[in-house]
Order: sequence, then structure tokens, then C-alpha cells
Amino acid sequence: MTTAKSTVDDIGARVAEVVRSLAARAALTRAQAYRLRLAADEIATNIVLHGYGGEGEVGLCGGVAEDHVWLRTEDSAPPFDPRDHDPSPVLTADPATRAPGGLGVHLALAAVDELRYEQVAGLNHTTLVVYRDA
Amino acid sequence: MTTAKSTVDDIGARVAEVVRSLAARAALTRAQAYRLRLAADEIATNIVLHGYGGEGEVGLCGGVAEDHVWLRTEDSAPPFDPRDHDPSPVLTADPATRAPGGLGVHLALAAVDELRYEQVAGLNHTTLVVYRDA
Amino acid sequence: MSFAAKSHVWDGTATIRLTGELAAKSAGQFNRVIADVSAQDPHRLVLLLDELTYLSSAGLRSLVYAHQRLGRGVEIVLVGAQPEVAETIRLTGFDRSVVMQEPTGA
Amino acid sequence: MSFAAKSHVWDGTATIRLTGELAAKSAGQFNRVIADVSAQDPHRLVLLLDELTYLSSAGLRSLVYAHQRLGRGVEIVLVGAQPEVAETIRLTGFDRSVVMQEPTGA
Ligand SMILES: Nc1ncnc2c1ncn2[C@@H]1O[C@H](COP(=O)(O)OP(=O)(O)O)[C@@H](O)[C@H]1O
Ligand SMILES: Nc1ncnc2c1ncn2[C@@H]1O[C@H](COP(=O)(O)OP(=O)(O)O)[C@@H](O)[C@H]1O
Repeated sequence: MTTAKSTVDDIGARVAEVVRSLAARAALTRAQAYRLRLAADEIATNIVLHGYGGEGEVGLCGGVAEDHVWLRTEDSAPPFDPRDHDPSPVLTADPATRAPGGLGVHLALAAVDELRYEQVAGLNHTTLVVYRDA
Repeated sequence: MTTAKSTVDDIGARVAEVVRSLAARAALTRAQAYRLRLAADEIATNIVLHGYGGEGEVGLCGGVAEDHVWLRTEDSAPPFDPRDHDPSPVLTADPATRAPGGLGVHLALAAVDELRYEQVAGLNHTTLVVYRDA
Repeated sequence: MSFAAKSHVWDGTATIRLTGELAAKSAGQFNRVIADVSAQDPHRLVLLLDELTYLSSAGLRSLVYAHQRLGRGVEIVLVGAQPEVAETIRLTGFDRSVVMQEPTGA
Repeated sequence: MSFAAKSHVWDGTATIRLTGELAAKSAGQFNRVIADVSAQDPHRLVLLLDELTYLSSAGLRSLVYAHQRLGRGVEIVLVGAQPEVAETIRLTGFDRSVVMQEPTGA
């Protein structure tokens, strides 16, 4: 039996596949699909890297509603609410000398129209929403 | 903007796509993947047909855990717990004369290793589990 | 999700070869083929299933329809069902009202 | 999720053409190319981005790495970024430390 835990090397492709399918069903514009993918990639990659320390299970959910598309990650790593993360120290630093990193959560929050976080039955549920009206 | 609500004509293909991706990641046997797909197809088709009366939003979730694969439908139709459905009247009737239908929930329950139902935030969450040890 | 049903009727035996996936989306198409062949009053219906890769309850509903459309005296023979399809037929009790054959026994 | 980075250094200018998707999986590969060209002490780094279809924060981390590896005096020029990639670069403030050019201005 393979372990099939997600790693930083494969989670991006899984996210991209789910977004492709949602984007096709919802007839998202290229820009909308790109934003959803970017945010989901950042959130899911962080879960694997920072939440699990390299590999772990990430459930992916998605759906198309009347006026929005949603994608959710579900993980059992320690609680982390991306909305609490303050990116301003990194953003105001000189890019040429600043520490690498610290941009993913900022990009995720900027890319989507809504980001929700809840703990459900001990799991992190992080839901990304992109409105369908461009 | 297309409505993108799922109908009986497209929900089966969506389910099949999610199962294909999970089965590949988890290296399910052909029989395991078939059982998961059959159960999810029956549950999701019922949601569209009986829950929504023809079309409506169905969220699909999936993941691969250490020892099992799971797939969940999420819908906002009236509450329905498939485990409460008793198929025995149909099964004991003579197939040549019995009323058509009434077999989907029975097949779904028989096909998977676990079927869980919960209401979460007013939605139906129906989770199907297939164990990875054949 | 492709599905095809090709039929012919010869000497009172209607034969339908099912290819692909018989599910909610394709059941209507299969029902129309059943209605066509039943109009020729066959006394036997043979379904060739070796190329049927998927069967859900919507397809089983078509089997009930075939039974009722053709009438009690008409034998239904299912030939060469793949293992998962055969298991589904057994789980729902249809093996009691049809004859299931291996392909070589056809 | 394919990615390729082809580089050459000529007359003090290192040019790297990025093709495909620069994300967590491909960042290490890009970093190795940056290390290679920086060993030749260029005074200018030109990244041709017109065929770069996706850029995540892991790729931006490589840009920081390039800055620091090459040193303060080295100009980094990004040419022909697609709209979404350009937007990502702006959102993270990198447009302040690199020169962004349209392809025809290259
Ligand atoms: N799922 C998570 N679990 C725990 N910590 C996290 C998670 N996601 C992000 N973080 C924390 O937030 C910080 C910022 O994340 P991010 O903006 O993506 O930058 P980077 O990943 O490059 O550090 C991370 O360095 C980490 O400390
Ligand atoms: N999601 C649902 N919402 C409401 N009722 C349902 C739902 N799923 C199943 N049912 C009820 O359970 C019955 C049995 O379903 P099933 O075994 O799939 O047979 P069929 O769909 O052929 O009737 C349905 O006829 C319907 O009354």
C-alpha cells in the first residue's frame, strides 16, 4: 500500500485539477480560475509544509453555487487561521534584502473574494470563494 | 452566466472524475474504485433527483487517508439519511412484477465499507468510505 | 460516460449488445431500444454484457422495464457480465428473474 | 505542472527563459539555474517570462534568492510577464526592486 500522503511536490497538481474542473463547470474566466488556483495552492502548500511539516492528508472539496465557486481544504494539522496572519512586515521590507517567504498567505487573501476558516470536528476547514460575476 | 446546477445527466460524470482521481492516488483496485463510484453515483443522483427534484448544487469532497479513501457529498436539499431507508420490500418482491426503482440506496450501502450521514450547518453531509486493504 | 445499445431481432430472439456505461444518463436511450425490440414481440431477450463496463440502479430500472414491457413469458438472458456488473445484479436480486450465462455458454 | 528554465550568459548579461509553471515543485530547479548563472558574475539578470503561465509564492522566493545571490548592484529585469503573473509580482511588492518590461521593450 502506498502512503499517498500529499507532499509539497504533488499538492499543487491536485489543487490545479480540482480548480480546472470547477472552472469548466462554472465557466470561470481565465483570471478567476487563476486566482482560485493561486489561493488554493498557497493554502494547501502551507498546510503540507507548515501544518504537517512535510507531508500529510489534505481533503479537497469544491462546488459551484449560483453566484460563486468554492474550494475547501480539510486537514488535521494544528489549528491555523490564515486571516490572523499579518504580512505587513514582509511587504514593507526591501525585497532585495528581506527574508525569503512570508508571501503565500498574503497572496491567498488577496486572490480570492472570501476566505473562511472554521474548525469542524477537530479539523481545519479553510474555504476559498471566488464570485462568478467577473 | 450558466447556472451550472447539477442534473441527473451530469452528476454521474462529476462523481466518476473525483473517484478516478482518488483511486489513482490511493492505488485502489479496480473493484474498490468501482464500489466507491457506484455508491457515490447512487447517493449523488438521488440528491439531485429526490432531494432537489431535478437539479441543484452538490459539493463533492474527497481524500485519501492512511487506511481508507473517502468521498463526501454536500447538499442543501431537505434532510435525508440513507441509512434509514429500508430496501427489503423491494428486494423480496418478484423482480418481474415489482415497481421499478428503490435499489439505489441499497446498492450504495452494500458497495462501501462505511456510509456516514451528518447535518452540518444545515447541509446534508453524506460520506462514503472504502478501506484500502483489499 | 459513453453508452451504446445495438439490437437485432431474429427468429423470435431479440439481442441487444450493451457497450460502455449504463447509468442515469443513458437509461432513457436503453429504454427506447427495449421499446423498439418489444414491438416485434420476441419470445426471448438476450443482453450481451461483456462490453458493459458500468451499471447503476438506473440501468437496473431498465431491466424491470424490459420485464414488464415484454411480459411474463419472455425469458431474459444476460451473457458475459463483467464481475462488478454481475455482483450488482446479484445484490439486487435480479439473478432470480433472469438467466445469467458465461460468454462461452451463449 | 511542467517547468523549464533555459539560461545563457553573454557580455555580462544572464538571460533565463522560464516556461510553464513556477511553483513549490519547480522552485528548486529554478534556484539551481540561478546559482549556475550567478557563478559567472553577471551584472544584469534578464528573466523572459512570456511563456511562464503560473507563478506562486514559492517562485517569488526564488526571486529573493536571485537578488541575494547576485548582490545589490545587479539589475534584475522581468520581460513580458503575462497579466496574472505581473499582478502577483505587483501584489507582493517585487515591482519595486526589479525592472518590469513589455516584451517589445526588451
Ligand atoms: N497551515 C499552516 N499551519 C501552521 N502555520 C502556518 C500555516 N500556513 C502558514 N503558516 C505560518 O504562516 C507563515 C506565513 O506563511 P506564508 O505567507 O505562506 O509564507 P511562507 O510559507 O513562505 O513562510 C508561515 O511561515 C508559517 O509560520
Ligand atoms: N437525497 C434524498 N432526498 C430525499 N429522498 C431520498 C433521497 N435519496 C433517496 N430518497 C428516497 O429513498 C427512495 C429510495 O431511493 P433509491 O433506493 O435510490 O431508489 P429510487 O431512486 O429508484 O427510488 C427514493 O425513492 C426516495 O423516496
